[in-house]
Amino acid sequence: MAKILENHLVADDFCLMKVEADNDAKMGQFYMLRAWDKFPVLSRPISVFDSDGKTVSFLYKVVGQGTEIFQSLQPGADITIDGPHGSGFPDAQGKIALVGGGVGIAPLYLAAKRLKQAHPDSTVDVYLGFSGQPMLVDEYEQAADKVTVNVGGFVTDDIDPTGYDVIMTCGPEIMMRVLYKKCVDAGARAKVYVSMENRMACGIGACLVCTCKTRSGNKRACKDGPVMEGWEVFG
Amino acid sequence: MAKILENHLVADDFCLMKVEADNDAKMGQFYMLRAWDKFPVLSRPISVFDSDGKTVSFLYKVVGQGTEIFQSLQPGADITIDGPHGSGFPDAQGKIALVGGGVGIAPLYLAAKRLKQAHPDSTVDVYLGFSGQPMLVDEYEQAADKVTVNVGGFVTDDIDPTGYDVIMTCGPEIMMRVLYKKCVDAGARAKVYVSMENRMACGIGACLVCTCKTRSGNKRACKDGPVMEGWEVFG
Amino acid sequence: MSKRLETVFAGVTFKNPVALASGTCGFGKEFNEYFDIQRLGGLCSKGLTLHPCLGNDGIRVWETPSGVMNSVGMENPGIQHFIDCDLERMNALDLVNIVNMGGHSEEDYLEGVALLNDHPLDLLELNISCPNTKAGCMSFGLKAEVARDIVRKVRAVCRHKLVVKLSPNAEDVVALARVCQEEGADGVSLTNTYQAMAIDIKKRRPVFENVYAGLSGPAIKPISLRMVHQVAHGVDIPVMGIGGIATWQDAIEFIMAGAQVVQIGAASFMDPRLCLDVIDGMERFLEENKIDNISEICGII
Amino acid sequence: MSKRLETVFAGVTFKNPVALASGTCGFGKEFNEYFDIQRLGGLCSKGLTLHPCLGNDGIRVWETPSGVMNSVGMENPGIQHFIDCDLERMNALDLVNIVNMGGHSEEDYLEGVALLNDHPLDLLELNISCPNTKAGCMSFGLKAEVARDIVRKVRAVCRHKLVVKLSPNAEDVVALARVCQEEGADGVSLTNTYQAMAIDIKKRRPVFENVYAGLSGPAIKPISLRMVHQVAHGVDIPVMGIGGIATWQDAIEFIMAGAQVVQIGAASFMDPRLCLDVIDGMERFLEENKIDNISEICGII
Ligand SMILES: Cc1cc2nc3c(=O)[nH]c(=O)nc-3n(C[C@H](O)[C@H](O)[C@H](O)COP(=O)(O)OP(=O)(O)OC[C@H]3O[C@@H](n4cnc5c(N)ncnc54)[C@H](O)[C@@H]3O)c2cc1C
Ligand SMILES: Cc1cc2nc3c(=O)[nH]c(=O)nc-3n(C[C@H](O)[C@H](O)[C@H](O)COP(=O)(O)OP(=O)(O)OC[C@H]3O[C@@H](n4cnc5c(N)ncnc54)[C@H](O)[C@@H]3O)c2cc1C
Ligand SMILES: Cc1cc2nc3c(=O)[nH]c(=O)nc-3n(C[C@H](O)[C@H](O)[C@H](O)COP(=O)(O)O)c2cc1C
Ligand SMILES: Cc1cc2nc3c(=O)[nH]c(=O)nc-3n(C[C@H](O)[C@H](O)[C@H](O)COP(=O)(O)O)c2cc1C
Ligand code: FES
Ligand code: FES
Repeated sequence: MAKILENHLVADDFCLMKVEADNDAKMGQFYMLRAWDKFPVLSRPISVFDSDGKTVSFLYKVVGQGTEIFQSLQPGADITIDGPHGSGFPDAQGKIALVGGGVGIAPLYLAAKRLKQAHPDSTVDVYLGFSGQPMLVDEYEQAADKVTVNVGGFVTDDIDPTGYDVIMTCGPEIMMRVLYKKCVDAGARAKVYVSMENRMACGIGACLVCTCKTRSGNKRACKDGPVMEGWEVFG
Repeated sequence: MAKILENHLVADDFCLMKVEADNDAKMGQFYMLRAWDKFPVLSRPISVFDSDGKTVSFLYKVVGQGTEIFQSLQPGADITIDGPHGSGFPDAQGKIALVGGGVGIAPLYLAAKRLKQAHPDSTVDVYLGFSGQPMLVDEYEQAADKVTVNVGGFVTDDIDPTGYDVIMTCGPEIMMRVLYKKCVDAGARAKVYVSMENRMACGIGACLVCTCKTRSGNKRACKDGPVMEGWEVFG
Repeated sequence: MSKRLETVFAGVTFKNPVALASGTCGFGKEFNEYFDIQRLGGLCSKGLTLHPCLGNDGIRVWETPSGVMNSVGMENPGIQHFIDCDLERMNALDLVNIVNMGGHSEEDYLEGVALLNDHPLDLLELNISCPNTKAGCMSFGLKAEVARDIVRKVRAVCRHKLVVKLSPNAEDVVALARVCQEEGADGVSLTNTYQAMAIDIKKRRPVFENVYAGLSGPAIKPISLRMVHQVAHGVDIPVMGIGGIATWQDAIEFIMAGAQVVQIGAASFMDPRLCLDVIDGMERFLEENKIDNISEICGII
Repeated sequence: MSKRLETVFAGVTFKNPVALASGTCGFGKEFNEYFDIQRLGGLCSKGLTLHPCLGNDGIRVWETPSGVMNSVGMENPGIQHFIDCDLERMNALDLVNIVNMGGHSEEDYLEGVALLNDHPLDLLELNISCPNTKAGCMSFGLKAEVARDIVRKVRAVCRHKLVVKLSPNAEDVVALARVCQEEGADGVSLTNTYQAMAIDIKKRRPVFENVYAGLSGPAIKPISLRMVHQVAHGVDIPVMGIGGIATWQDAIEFIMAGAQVVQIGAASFMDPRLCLDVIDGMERFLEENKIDNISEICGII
């Protein structure tokens, strides 16, 4: 059980929740969140938006019964956060692009922060695609070198992949697929990492409901991922 | 949806909830309470403890998932109270005894109040049986002429049925059965009314899961009851 | 309301495809105090038997995770009493009047049908699937050849349109539905409740006097939906989908799986008006998706 | 811990009657990061097949009211890989090592059994009940006479103790269990998942590529409990009870209904440590009720 410190709307249907935590998370990892007893059965996987060893933050979109319960929680209330789970984004340097669509922008904030922290000489450009109201753009601007915001269009249109050494992306599968293809088509040298948010049950690698069939064999999104190499998934 | 005005513990595991209501209830009636969407499936039948046309109060024992949710509700929160349902206690006068065991004391508060109100010359004696900490004794004393409290024993031992014209009772079936038998054995003239709290589903008389097989045929506790005549049920 | 939801089932027109399931709505009287039940497409009566029946002793309802077990045991006033006191009122309503009938023996069924033959009603729902009686009912609905026998005999005497209500406990529900079709049923409805058990571990005995009871409610919806899909693809007669429907989305799933009409049972216990939300939600869905009539999506999966 | 929970199942001693169900705990590695899995009575491996199997495409999990549908489709590394990489570790654990094996064809089963014959393990759980593969598996477990054939052939070659895992979709689960007993199975376990369906009404297609998938979790507990009760009263070989167990009370219900051992599946998704609460709760219940050994309440209902 962890105590909720903050939990508020940051845009239509998007909430930011800050929770006490006694462990640190890596960028791209996620926790299994649960704020109920036995109904619904499954816990909800939510990426780490931010983490500092004492607290962890989640950016989540209210889409159904689980996230509706999350939204209803007041600061001071308890929530079970089991994790962090998964591999996370790999360390990287050079010219880095982080490309997020919708709530897929969530893991990119910590990624930007950590990458800049570890390699102040690297440049980290962030591309954020929104279908509705943009959010948290200031925060991303503080963390990254450059932030490009796309509202209502295709964020993949905004990026020239040839300029980058590493591209990390999280968002709808179709967006990540288009981005990967754009890189290949452009002959970009960039190594592409994608975060696969398959539906999960156990979240710890035991039940095989989150399997991605990749070119390097079956991978569990929860344990071997969620971050995988673009060519494995889309190549 | 009704707004909760008060909701607090009055003894170990017993809570009193006061809710805004736009209708008045009769003594011995109940409402179907629900403070969740689809889980658990069934609403919870709870007797009217008090009602004044603008508010209705419930005295409930926290025993399981539904009542645990009730207990967690804060003033200001919404709850669905569907009702009032059922026949309630009949009007009566003369020497009246109200005998309750455990949470079965709940409907007797309004009964005492209403009977005294309607017939100031009648005497209303209340017998309250508790297995643990007694509660709300002051309140019952204000409403009734005399209150007898039994803790840890059998409240049915405390009453001499021969002195009464009417006895109304609510509590564990075994208690009501013993009381009825005591009346018969003593040759008491008292008319006995029992409140049958069978498990319910619809609460409105449509599903027949709450049927009491009585000497005057099948009766639906929710619609034809919960109050029935003692001889019908135990005779 | 538009005619978007209008459905024809075995020649009977439902103004919308939502009915209340047998045993969960009495004969409609109590629900009518909540809303005008004529907003419904149909109403299934409490299961009737030839003779009045007092039903089971002991606890009759038990809650389970997202489900409800019941052991009412066919309590009902008998067919004659129904004819005398309820049938006329039900027929006068602007909805499809579905009379549900069970039995403890073959004679019960046949005499019951004969009694009802002389009175108007829209559909006769033959319950060979109630798991809550000691003798009869569900035992007619487990094996296809046993069911064939009773459906054939009932069909031979029954002058009403006949819908056979199937049990999810059947050995092979598709085979059973085929048998009903072969024997001239005008439609089938499924599912009735699932035979299930609960134990009171403190008292060390079954919760129900009959040991087993019938499970229904949202818990079982995915299984009933599968069976409806199988049956709808296995027969040509129309199908009523039943089992755990609690939202308009659930209802649309059953329609897409091949049900022409759906019935709502246990979910009414959440709120007697829930069926209205289902009807309104379906109407909205059709409108938003520019579907002129629900039949366009019936059985598309 | 006292010996209150110690149970003997087909000659194999479980220090407590709680195992994790096949497919929900991998080969135990991941759970062992949460707690010492040796606190468990037993562990069922992910269902193995002769050849490695990639499992199904598309969505593999879907939540339903109090239930979970899965369509993993027997993804596994194959028996040989299991023998090479996991078996030794599992055998070294202080718990009953239950190896679950499925198959797409008779040959698969027989060759798989032959491969496992040469290696130690405690119990072989023969899965003839997985609803998630296009060919095989559950189709062996629907009709008693089909099951008889495969159980007989497996029994003829299998040198391990053999527990047959039964499907709730079977036409007659008691008949099926009897067949297993007649053919020399050392025990049966039930239930596997219920064949069920979900429809994506926006996309107008089934959620699962296989159309149907397997439902488990608390939703189906009352039905599985009933089947376990029927089977335990219908056979003399021991029974493992499975299906929706999520609390120690649930587990006690299955024991009272006649199961010697219980397995926990989907409920572990609520919390991987939930099984420990079940074990502790059972121990407490026995203590409070002055029951020296769980066998005293096994099958008392
Ligand atoms: C590794 C991982 C990280 C994630 N990180 C975030 C995050 O940081 N913020 C965030 O808002 N969401 C994140 N998600 C998605 C999030 O888990 C789902 O939105 C959430 O579980 C929905 O729960 P619900 O009960 O509100 O909705 P449900 O009632 O369960 O479903 C409502 C809708 O949500 C969709 N949905 C449900 N589960 C998923 C899923 N796993 N992926 C995609 N769609 C789903 C369904 O299609 C449905 O339309 C992540 C998912 C994974 C697997
Ligand atoms: C007409 C009527 C009036 C009632 N009035 C009151 C009241 O004023 N105050 C109050 O506290 N309770 C009252 N009850 C009982 C109350 O409805 C149950 O205690 C409540 O439904 C339990 O819900 P739960 O979810 O907390 O418990 P559950 O989790 O459903 O069950 C927990 C325990 O409660 C017991 N239980 C559940 N339902 C009933 C029931 N209907 N009768 C007896 N025991 C039950 C079970 O045996 C179980 O041990 C009344 C019941 C009826 C039928
Ligand atoms: C309390 C109760 C009583 C029922 N009585 C009958 C009945 O008399 N006849 C019948 O055919 N089905 C009866 N049923 C079954 C329902 O009509 C329906 O088939 C079943 O409950 C599944 O639908 P549901 O999940 O929506 O409840 C009853 C169900 C419940 C819950
Ligand atoms: C994700 C998942 C995978 C499963 N895989 C297998 C399997 O490989 N072999 C098998 O026999 N049963 C498998 N099962 C069935 C379970 O072992 C168990 O029989 C079933 O889920 C019912 O138990 P539960 O309700 O506790 O989950 C699987 C169940 C789930 C949920
Ligand atoms: S969610 Fe269970 S293995 Fe990934
Ligand atoms: S609870 Fe349905 S008739 Fe009484």
